[in-house]
Amino acid sequence: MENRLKEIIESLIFISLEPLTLEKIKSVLTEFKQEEIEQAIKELLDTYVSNERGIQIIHSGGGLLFSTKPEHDSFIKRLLKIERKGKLSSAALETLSAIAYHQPITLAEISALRGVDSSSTLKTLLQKRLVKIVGRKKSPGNPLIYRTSEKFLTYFGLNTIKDLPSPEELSKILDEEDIPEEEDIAEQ
Amino acid sequence: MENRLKEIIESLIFISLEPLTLEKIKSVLTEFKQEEIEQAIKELLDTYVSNERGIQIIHSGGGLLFSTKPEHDSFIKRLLKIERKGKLSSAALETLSAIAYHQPITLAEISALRGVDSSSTLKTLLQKRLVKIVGRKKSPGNPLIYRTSEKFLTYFGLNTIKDLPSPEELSKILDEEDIPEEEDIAEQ
Amino acid sequence: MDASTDYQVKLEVFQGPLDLLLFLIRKKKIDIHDIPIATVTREYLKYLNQKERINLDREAEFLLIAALLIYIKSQMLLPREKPLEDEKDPRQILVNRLLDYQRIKAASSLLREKEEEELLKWKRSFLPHLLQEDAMDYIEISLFDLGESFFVLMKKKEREGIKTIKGKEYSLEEKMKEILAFLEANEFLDFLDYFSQAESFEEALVSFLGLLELIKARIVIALQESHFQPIKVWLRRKERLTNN
Repeated sequence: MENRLKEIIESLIFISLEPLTLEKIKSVLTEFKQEEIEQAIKELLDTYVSNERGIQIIHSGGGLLFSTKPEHDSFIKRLLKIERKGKLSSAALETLSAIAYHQPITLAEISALRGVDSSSTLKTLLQKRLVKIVGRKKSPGNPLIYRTSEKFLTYFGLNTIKDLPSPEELSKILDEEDIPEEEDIAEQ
Repeated sequence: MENRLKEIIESLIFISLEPLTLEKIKSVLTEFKQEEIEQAIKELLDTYVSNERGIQIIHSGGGLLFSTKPEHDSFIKRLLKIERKGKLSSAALETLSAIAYHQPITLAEISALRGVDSSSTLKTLLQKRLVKIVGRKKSPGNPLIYRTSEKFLTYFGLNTIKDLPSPEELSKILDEEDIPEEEDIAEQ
Repeated sequence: MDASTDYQVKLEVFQGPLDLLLFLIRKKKIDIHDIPIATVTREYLKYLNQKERINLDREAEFLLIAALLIYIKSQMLLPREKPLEDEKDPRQILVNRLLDYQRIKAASSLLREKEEEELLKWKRSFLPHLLQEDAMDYIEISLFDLGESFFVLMKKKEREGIKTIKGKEYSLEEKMKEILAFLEANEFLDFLDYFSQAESFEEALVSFLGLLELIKARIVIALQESHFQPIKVWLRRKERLTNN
C-alpha cells in the first residue's frame, strides 16, 4: 500500500504542468492519511536522490516538479536543436529585482529606482508572465501596481519569494564584495 | 559511463515532444556506439519494469515516451479537475474580457465583438460565477444583460471594476515597439 | 589606472546614470556615505562628454542626474555657519538612491546566477501522455491576460476595417437566403472572408445576425478548430456527411 501511494504521488507530480503543492496532493488523495502522504513524498524524493536517474524531482515555486539534470543540458539542446536558452536582458533582470524587493510597486517607482524609463522592459516581463498587475495604487492618477508572479519563482528556481536574500543580507553581500576590476564591468 | 548513457537517454525521452525514435537517439548521441545505445535503452526499460514506479516508458507511435500508468487514472483525473477549476480556456478568457470592458452587455453583443457564437463560453463563466445576469435590455427580444461579478473582482484582486487597466493604459503597455529577439527567454 | 583607460568604458555598457555613478564611486574606492561631490561630478561629466551614440531618451536620463549632482555641489558650496547635520546633508538623497540601486544591482546579479542554474534544468512545456484524457488548452489567467485579450480583440476588429455605413438597407431574410445559397454551392463558408466582403458595417451586421439565426435554428453549424483559427460555417446536413 505504501509503495502504491509513492507511485500515485509520482504520477501526480509527473502529470502536473506546474509545481505540485503538498496541499494539492493532499486534496487529491483524501483517502490517505496526511502523515502517510508526507512520508511517501519523503521516500519518493529519497529514491530519486539515490538512484541513477536522468530526471529529478525538484522543489520549485512552492511545489514539486520534474526536470532534467543540469549535466545533461548539452544533449537536450542537441535533441531540441536549440543553440542556447535565451536569458533575460540585464535591464529585465534589474527591473525584476526592483519589483521583487519593492513590491507592490508602480511603473514610476521602478523607473525612479533604476534611474531609467522602464516601461518597455516592464511590458516584456508582463508578456513573459514573470510580473503581474495586482491593482491600483491609491495615489494621484491611480497608477497600476505590479508584483512578481508564480512563474517568476519557478523561472529562478525559488520555492517562495522569501528564498531571496533580505535587503539586509544583500547589503552584507555588498560589503563583503571586492571592488571589481574595471575590465569586468566593461565586458558586461 | 554506461549508467550515464542510460541517464542521458532517459532525460531525452522525458523532454521530447514526440515519441523518441531509436534513430533520433542515435543521431543525437553521436559519441556513443550504436550497440551501447541499444543496450542502454534495454536496461533503462528493464529498470522501469522492475521498479515500482508511478510512471513508465512505453513504445508508442514508433518511439519511446513517458506515460502514467492506467491504474492511477482516477487520481490523475481528480488532480486535473482541481487544476482546471481556477482556469479558463482562451475562448472563455476572450469572452470575459469582452464583458469586463463592455458591461453591461448582451450575448449577441459579445458574439458580435468576438466574431464567434459565445453562448457556451458565457455559460462556463456563469457557472464559475465570474459573470452574472443583471436584467434584460429594453430592445427587441429583451435579451439578458450581463456584468462581471464580485467573484471576478476577487479573482483578479481588484477593489472595483474601475481598477481594470484602461484601454488607454493597455495600448500604452502593449503598443510599445517589440523587444529585440535576444532578450527573449526560451519557453520553458 | 590612468586617464586614458578611463574612456575605454563606453557609456552604453551602463544600465543608466545610477549605474555609471556607482561605477565611478567603486573605481575611485570612495565611501558611498561620504561622496566627494566635486570629484564625482567632474568624473561623471567626463563620461557624459564622450556620448557618441546614446539616444535622446537615455541622454535625458543621464543629464537629469548630472543636474542633480551639480545642484548638490552648489548646495555644498554655500557658506554655512555651522557644520551640516547628517539629515541635512544635500548628498543624502543621492546616497539613498545609490544604496537602493546598489541593492538592486546585487539582487540582479544573484538572479542571473539562479537563472543560469535553472536554464540547465529542462522542464516540460507540454502535457505528458495520458491514458485516455481530453487534453484541453486551459490557462491560468491574470489581469494582464484579460486586458491583453481585450486589446487583441479590438485590434482584430480594427484590422478587419469595418467600412463606412451606407444608406442601403439589408433584410435579414434576404441575407439568410444568401448564406444558404452560398452553402449549397460551396462546401463551407469562411466566416471572416465572408464578412470582409460586406460593403458596410450594416451589411456585415445583418449577415452576422442572419448567420446567428441560422445557427440557432440548427440549419448551419459554425466550427472553429482552435482559438484564433478561422471559423467555418457548414450546412448541418453536410457536416453529418463528413463525420460519417
